[in-house]
Amino acid sequence: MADAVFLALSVITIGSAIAALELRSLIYGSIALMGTLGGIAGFFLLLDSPFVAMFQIAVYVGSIAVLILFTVMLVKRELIFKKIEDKRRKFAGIGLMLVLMVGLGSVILDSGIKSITTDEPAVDFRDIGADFLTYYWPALILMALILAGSVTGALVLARREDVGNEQRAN
Amino acid sequence: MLEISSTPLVIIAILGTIGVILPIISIARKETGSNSFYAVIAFAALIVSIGYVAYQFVTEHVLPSALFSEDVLVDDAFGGFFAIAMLIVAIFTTVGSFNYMRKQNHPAVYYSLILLSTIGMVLVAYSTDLVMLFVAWELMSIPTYVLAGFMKRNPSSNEAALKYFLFGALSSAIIVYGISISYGLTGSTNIGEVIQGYSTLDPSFLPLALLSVGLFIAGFGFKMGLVPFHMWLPDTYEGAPTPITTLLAAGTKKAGFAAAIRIIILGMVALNLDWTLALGIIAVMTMTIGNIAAIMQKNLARMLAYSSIGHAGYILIGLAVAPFSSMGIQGSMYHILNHAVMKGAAFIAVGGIVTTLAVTNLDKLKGLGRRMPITSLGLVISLLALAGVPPLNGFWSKLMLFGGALDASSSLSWAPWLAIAGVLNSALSLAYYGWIMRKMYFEGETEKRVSEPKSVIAVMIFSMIFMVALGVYPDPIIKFVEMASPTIGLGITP
Amino acid sequence: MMSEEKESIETTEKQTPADKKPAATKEVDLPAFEKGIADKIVAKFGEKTKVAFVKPDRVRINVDKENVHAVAEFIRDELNFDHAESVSGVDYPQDKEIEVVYHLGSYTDASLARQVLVLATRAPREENPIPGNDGTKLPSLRDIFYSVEFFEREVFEMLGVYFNGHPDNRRLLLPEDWADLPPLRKDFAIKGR
Amino acid sequence: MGTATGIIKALNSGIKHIAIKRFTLRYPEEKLKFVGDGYQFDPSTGVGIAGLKGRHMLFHDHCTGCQLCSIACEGVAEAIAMVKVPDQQTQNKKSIMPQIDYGKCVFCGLCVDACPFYALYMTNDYELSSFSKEGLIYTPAQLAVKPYVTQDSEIKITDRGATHG
Amino acid sequence: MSVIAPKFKFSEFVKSILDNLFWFLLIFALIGVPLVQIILFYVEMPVINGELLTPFLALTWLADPSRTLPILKAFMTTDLFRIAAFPGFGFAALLAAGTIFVERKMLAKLQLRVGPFYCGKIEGILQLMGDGLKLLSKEIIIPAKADKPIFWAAPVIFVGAAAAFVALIPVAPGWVVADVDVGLLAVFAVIGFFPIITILSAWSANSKFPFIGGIRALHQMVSFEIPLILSLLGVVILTGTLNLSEIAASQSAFPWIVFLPVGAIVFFITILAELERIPFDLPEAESEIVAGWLTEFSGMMYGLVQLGTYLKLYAFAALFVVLFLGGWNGPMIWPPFPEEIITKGIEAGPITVQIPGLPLFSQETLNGIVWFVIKTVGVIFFILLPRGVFPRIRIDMLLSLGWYKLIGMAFINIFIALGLLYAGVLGPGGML
Amino acid sequence: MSNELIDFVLVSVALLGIGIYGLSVKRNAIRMLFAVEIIINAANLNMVAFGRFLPHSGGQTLALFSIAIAAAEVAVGLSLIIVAYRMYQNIDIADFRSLKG
Amino acid sequence: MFGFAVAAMAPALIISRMISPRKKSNPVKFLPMECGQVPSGEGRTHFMMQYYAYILMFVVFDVMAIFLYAWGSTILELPKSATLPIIGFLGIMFAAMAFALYQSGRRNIW
Amino acid sequence: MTTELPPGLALQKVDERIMTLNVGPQHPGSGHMRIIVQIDGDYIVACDPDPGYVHRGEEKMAEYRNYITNIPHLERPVIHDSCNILYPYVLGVEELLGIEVPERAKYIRVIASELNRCIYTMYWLAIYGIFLGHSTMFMWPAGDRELLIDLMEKMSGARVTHAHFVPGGVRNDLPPNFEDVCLRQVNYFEKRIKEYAAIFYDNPILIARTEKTGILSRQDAIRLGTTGSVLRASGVDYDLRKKEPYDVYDELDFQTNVLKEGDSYARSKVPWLDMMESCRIIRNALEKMPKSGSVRVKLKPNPKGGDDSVYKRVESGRGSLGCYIVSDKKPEPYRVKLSVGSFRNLIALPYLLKGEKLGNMPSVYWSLNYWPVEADR
Repeated sequence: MADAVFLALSVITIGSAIAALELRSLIYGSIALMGTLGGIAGFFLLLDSPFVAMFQIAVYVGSIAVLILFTVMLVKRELIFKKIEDKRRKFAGIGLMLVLMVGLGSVILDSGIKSITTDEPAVDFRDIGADFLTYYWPALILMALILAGSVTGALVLARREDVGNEQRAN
Repeated sequence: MLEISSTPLVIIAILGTIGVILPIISIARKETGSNSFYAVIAFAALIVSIGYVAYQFVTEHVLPSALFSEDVLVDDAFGGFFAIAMLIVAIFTTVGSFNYMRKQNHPAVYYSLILLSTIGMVLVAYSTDLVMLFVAWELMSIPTYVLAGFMKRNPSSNEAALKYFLFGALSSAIIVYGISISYGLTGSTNIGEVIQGYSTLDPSFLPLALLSVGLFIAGFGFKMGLVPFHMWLPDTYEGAPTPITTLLAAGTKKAGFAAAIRIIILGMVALNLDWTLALGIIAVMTMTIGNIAAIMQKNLARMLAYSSIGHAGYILIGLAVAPFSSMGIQGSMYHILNHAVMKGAAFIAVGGIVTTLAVTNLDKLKGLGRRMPITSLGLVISLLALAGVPPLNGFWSKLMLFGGALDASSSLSWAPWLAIAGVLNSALSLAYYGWIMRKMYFEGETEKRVSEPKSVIAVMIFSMIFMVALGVYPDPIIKFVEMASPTIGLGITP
Repeated sequence: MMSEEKESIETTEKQTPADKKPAATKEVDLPAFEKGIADKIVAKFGEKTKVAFVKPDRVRINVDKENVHAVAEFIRDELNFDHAESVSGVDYPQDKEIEVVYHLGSYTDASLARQVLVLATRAPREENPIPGNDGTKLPSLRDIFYSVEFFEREVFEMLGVYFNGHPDNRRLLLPEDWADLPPLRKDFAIKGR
Repeated sequence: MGTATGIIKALNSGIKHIAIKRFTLRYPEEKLKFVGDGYQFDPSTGVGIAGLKGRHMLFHDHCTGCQLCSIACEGVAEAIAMVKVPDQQTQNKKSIMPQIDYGKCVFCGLCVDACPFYALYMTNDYELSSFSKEGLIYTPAQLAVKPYVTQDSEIKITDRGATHG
Repeated sequence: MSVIAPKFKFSEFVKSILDNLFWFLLIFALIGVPLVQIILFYVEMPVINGELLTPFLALTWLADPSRTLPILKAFMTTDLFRIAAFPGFGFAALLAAGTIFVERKMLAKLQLRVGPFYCGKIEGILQLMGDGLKLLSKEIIIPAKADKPIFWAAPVIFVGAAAAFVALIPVAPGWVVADVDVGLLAVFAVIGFFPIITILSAWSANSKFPFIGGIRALHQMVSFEIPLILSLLGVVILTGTLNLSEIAASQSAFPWIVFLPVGAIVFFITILAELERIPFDLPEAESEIVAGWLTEFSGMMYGLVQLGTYLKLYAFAALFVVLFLGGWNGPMIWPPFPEEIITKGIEAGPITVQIPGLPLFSQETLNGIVWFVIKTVGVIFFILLPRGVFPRIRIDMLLSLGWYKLIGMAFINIFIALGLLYAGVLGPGGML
Repeated sequence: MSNELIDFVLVSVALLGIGIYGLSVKRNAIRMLFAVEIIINAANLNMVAFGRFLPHSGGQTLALFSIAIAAAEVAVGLSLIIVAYRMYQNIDIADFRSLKG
Repeated sequence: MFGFAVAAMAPALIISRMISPRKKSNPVKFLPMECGQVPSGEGRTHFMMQYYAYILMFVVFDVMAIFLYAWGSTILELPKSATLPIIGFLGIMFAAMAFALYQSGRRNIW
Repeated sequence: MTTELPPGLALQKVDERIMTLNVGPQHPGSGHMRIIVQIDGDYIVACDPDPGYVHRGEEKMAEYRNYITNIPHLERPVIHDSCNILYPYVLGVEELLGIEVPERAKYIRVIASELNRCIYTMYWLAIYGIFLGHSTMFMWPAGDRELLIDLMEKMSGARVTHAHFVPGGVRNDLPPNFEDVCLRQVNYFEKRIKEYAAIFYDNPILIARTEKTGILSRQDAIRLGTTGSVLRASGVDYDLRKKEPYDVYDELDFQTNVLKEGDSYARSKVPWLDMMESCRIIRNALEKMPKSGSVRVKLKPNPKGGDDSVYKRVESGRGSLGCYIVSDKKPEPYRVKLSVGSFRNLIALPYLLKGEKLGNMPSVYWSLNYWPVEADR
């Protein structure tokens, strides 16, 4: 059975995931998202993968969340608070979620992974580096291309072309 | 072990280098350079790449199809086939953009992103590892998010990009989830080992395996435009810049099929009973809804988008019957190639119309046949080909698809219905294609001819030759398809 | 110097049209260079200007408000005075006039480095001033001497002289909600004095 | 000059100054020495005598109650008021003498200049603060007291800087 | 009636002191003692002399002072001690407080001033305590429209994040709070939190100047994180580990600054920027934006932010020491002591003098700590020095510096390290 | 390992469900991005959990790739959102009406 | 450590709150700092610095930098040929960085 | 008042991106004034200086006091430079009353004026240092300034508001031994300010920060009527001590410092160079000064001016300082107008700040040698 740390982490993670979507203020939503990401990092630590956990915190919390937070702050204040949304749609969404969760959960609980544990030592993080550079090296190159493409594209998108004519009314 | 001269690596080298260097060149030219300069470079790079692929085919350096390797990439005929299709689409896009991007900012980045996306599309077809496939998939997707929103002044472009981005991100997230489950079940990300893993799967894990298949179908389905996952597609195709729509409709969509064939059809062939029916139902739904919705459209781009959804349905027929009929998957691949050319040509034609006349509404296309004769001719031929009118190439691929469906009827009792649905839908599609032709040629008063963009004309002529010639003499391409298509034996059952 | 000064005093109160021209009568004793400056203006504008005094390094010209713009333009273009050192307003309640004095200097012309040309003009004075909306108006010299901008704003708020053509006639020093008389008028009394 | 040398020069200058002598005056313990006893004025020559313009000192035996100091102060600070004093001097029949409000005084010394009888001087006492406004008003009797101020500190300039000592 | 404080009455003063004393005793008796018991109960006390140290035994030192030493020794091996006192919070806070004092005095010397002088009689040594008490007793003002939860939480979390950073620093062999296998990455992860806290607290104050300051802080920290990360890669390449203790231990022969001076310079500059110290204190540039993101903080909130800042300063300086200056490595300061001196102390006639610390730590550890502290203080001095020498630079200059020059230099450093490795100078089988 | 694989997978499934819910209900672009991030994280968690229990390094590798790709994706997506905000002064997808559908 | 610090420092705030004076008398005291003026406009506005590009770049290059650590920490155990992919990786990233720095260096477009 | 706003100065229409910042009056970087700054991100799009927070109506007050009692309050606007701000007034009154000043008094005035200029400039420099975030540059000038303040205290008896100049000379003669002390302290002072070079004026960070910011071209400097160090930093060689020498400046040996660049750095460097020149002037004046003699002409108790107006100007620490006195045969002046350098330089602020970065605001603002209290009067 799960231990206390695990339970606490899962409560934090799932709770803040719900909060990220449901809190009225987008800023608090972003903070809650950080909670989720941090919780996932905690799971990674539980799973003996500190490299991924630290990568998760450094990249996800340290940069992606910052970017999200900053972008949220760029948005006008009244828009940070969302409009009241369609009730029916919300219930439909909750229904979909429940169906999905229950369905998937039962599928998983039904399957053979129910009682898998392991006593083998965890993978050393150096193996990951070795993986990167030997087996996955084309993927690493592609990764660089992705990063290059995304930074190029994002900068070209986010810059202003013509300051005078930029604010275009709807 | 991957050789350094294997096709995917060479394509990465050529296109990647050019794609990365193009923005640098634009810095060196202080961003004042004209569009054509970068277009020519990109075009040359694409031609060189397609030449290299063809050279590899000719010199028979290519491995037989669907041979899985120990590496993340394999230089096989299946990948080569898709590489040729994707590169043709990319060439179409580049040439079509030549005119479209004339007045726009940042042409260098535009072409660079097209090249990067092309690498991604090609590599999706070549990859034999789930991680590699995922990375290539993202390399294909992320530049297209930017490209779809490249017209920053245009609200619809931005909206299209935003919707496309959100659903694209969702699709990739779902794919990662699927990959994670299949990785968990089989203990490896290499597709070859995944196949082995699945064939020796403990029955208690079967539900999870099905879950992963479902997630893969959903994830790829978002890109392919299958019906429950198609809601972003018309908006994006309408709003995005037309050359990019070409890339999306003819390129990334086909990459989705490539990935689906790699992973679902081949990788999870052991589970075929479970997904064939699902694919069949999705196929019928997709083609029906796509074609019916296409009839109701007033906008040419949007209509073609729905028609593209319909065609995804046709292609899916082949995938659905693939385990039971080798003709099915051949038909799919044949249709993929044909559809890439046909749809590419159609969208490039639309792009030409948009840039010269600034209309996309069907009602305003009256008399187009006299105003832009070559473009309209190309459009008409591609529409006819799309509808599957006999002397054109679309006919043969559809014939193969439906034939494959009938062929599989011995194993699958419901397979003939797929063929019937396909034929009915083709007839239905002929209706709205015909309506466009009527608008173009038989309505409206005579108007002066406007000068058509040369790049569009080039694409039109090439594609017309392609469609007509291969329609009249389809033998070589069928041989090529047969060589490239993976053989999945009828005998393989769980 | 002192005797000269006494005689050349031309108080502004006495300046009626019929008055004599003291600078002209004593021209023998006057410094020549400064006299030349005054003469140039008189030669150009004649009766429209009155040379109030000519002292070492200081020449004073009195102009009425219709001509001040033209005279100032002439001073800038022909006499090479390029900036205003100071603009001061002086209230003369008994004349029902407010005098605005421009002290003009030159940076560019080395021969004029010592000189200060005093250009004075007068605006009618209202008993109950509504700054900006009454008759106390003068043409602004901001388009000629850019440096008068803040000085004219100050004169406007301190004496209520509105400068036509000044682009920014706002308060400068006084608080935004100042509702009393312009404080440098003689009828604005300090409490207890 | 290159950037690096400039930075090194600046750092070097900073470190060097850690050891330099500082001339902070530790005020309540040390007080700066000033010239003379205070500012005085010699009406016969019309010239003052240099000195610190601190608190005033009133010589009762010189004061005639002429109010010139008060008049001089009128336009400046209005700190001087003429008050009745009990003891009558021969030359001061009205028995009025200046009383100075140091809450208002600006220490300009014009009152000293105005006094034609050597009655009002300024001293070098500048520590006048008080907890109440009333404590700042110095009556003639208080003004007559000569302050005792110890001021011994002077600026000394040596090779290693300037110090107070 | 006193002149200094006219309203002061001695009786009331005594009464208030007695009141406070009473309440303190009551609260301590009701809450404090059980709390101590609970803490002692949860802290896993090790076995001494064959018997398990129970909370009861732990409290016997109150009755028998001779038991103090073994209990202290036992307590020192617990996690709580590590976190709260020695390599952790207490040690760092002490050094941070010392840093504040040294900064004030040193800056005063540099600027030809005197600095803190009166408080504590000896050169104002108690000034810091006075300031702390002052901050503690000041009113906390929260702006009207502030986002209160974030605004309250930000200083505390700031200190917490700084403390988490401190936790990763190895002080002496084996003396580290959190010995993470990927310690360097953990450092980067912790550093990543500071911009978030900054921007959130700035945003929550609902005021313009903090907002601008927060955005500046965000840009600054974010821009200098990449050169920071890259400048340390050289060390990692040469040592092949991410564990800070191992990195420190690897420098027993020579510190890495000998081979990677470029990286050390880059890292030092990024330290200055991450700490928001002059010349990079743009987020608090008072002549432009009042006090930047600290504008609305008052009282103890400001005090906590200051504490966090100086904890961070200590942590960065210690990181520099660990990575480039050899950590605790250094020659023995004094010759090894005979065993009996360590255990029993020096017998000087009738009196036995215990050498403080010696019975608790081994001599190597003490030596390491001393070297570590000396090096850290040296680095702190060089971190403090620019404040007196340089003016503040501008945000665009700062960003250009970070993105153009420092990243370039960091890559040069990486290539130097690679060159050293592949040329066979360093690394396994290398010449050194 | 004191924890079982199933626990992690269940948490991951719960996060997947929350993400799907968020995507289907929310119409604010940034919130939809949150939902996508949550799904990606769920997948990563799955991946690392499977990788731990196999044990195999591929799971962690894929998680690293996926995090990195998410970073690239977010950069692009937020740029798009900023462009949209500049154009519409709004980030609510439901309010974007330039395309019918 | 984090938890301990929070637990140790939160009481400081609470004590401070307890012993410090609290007077609500003057509402001006609680206004945000606006240099003595009554605040005008919002404190949190749509405020975009010209340096937004750097944050975008950070998100991407941070990933790059930490990816390098996966290589750097294993370089001693890998053959020398394993450095080649990293050189390709770095080459591509340098090109991207050149473009990004050029774009972000042009302040007038942000 | 009026709604019509000027093209150059008007605050732009506030759109989404633009934030309005009140810099001042309670701001570490404003002095006693308010600068309304509109920023677009990091760039200033418009700036509106709003002085007047310390307006005391000195000119109005001067109309109610006689020529002598005007002295203590007219020096209040710039208490650090109180001799210089009294100088034109005293010169003007002397011309009105027709007084010839003794030679020794003229030298004492020049010495006091130069000492005051240095005191003011050191104070200005200290604040310039702290505006740039250079705290050492705040402390050093603030400390070294004490040397000169002590000298002024010895000379006049007060540390800042000396009230030392009166029509007809100075209040009192120099104290004994003043020359030696003055020479010694001025020499040390000069040595000290030369040490500022390493840490401040040659500091590469400072140069990078202030060079090429807020450039005021020569034409603009003339057109805007700037004065003093601002003018001289823009390449106009105009120093009233040379151009229109008053008292004994024409007998002294000194030069004016002119820099061509017109940026903040040049504007901050000119006063520093001027201080060295001041030291030279003081030494020179101490040499040439008559060793004894009268220092003050005895005046009638309540002198009345003629029916005249005079305009006198001197070079103060902030540039040309003009005093326009209208007299109408009464003991009180009819009108006193101070035309001060700060006020004249303020006009350049909106021009210099437009398009600058926010970080340059303090340096450009303070490099204008602007003293808010003087501008407000």
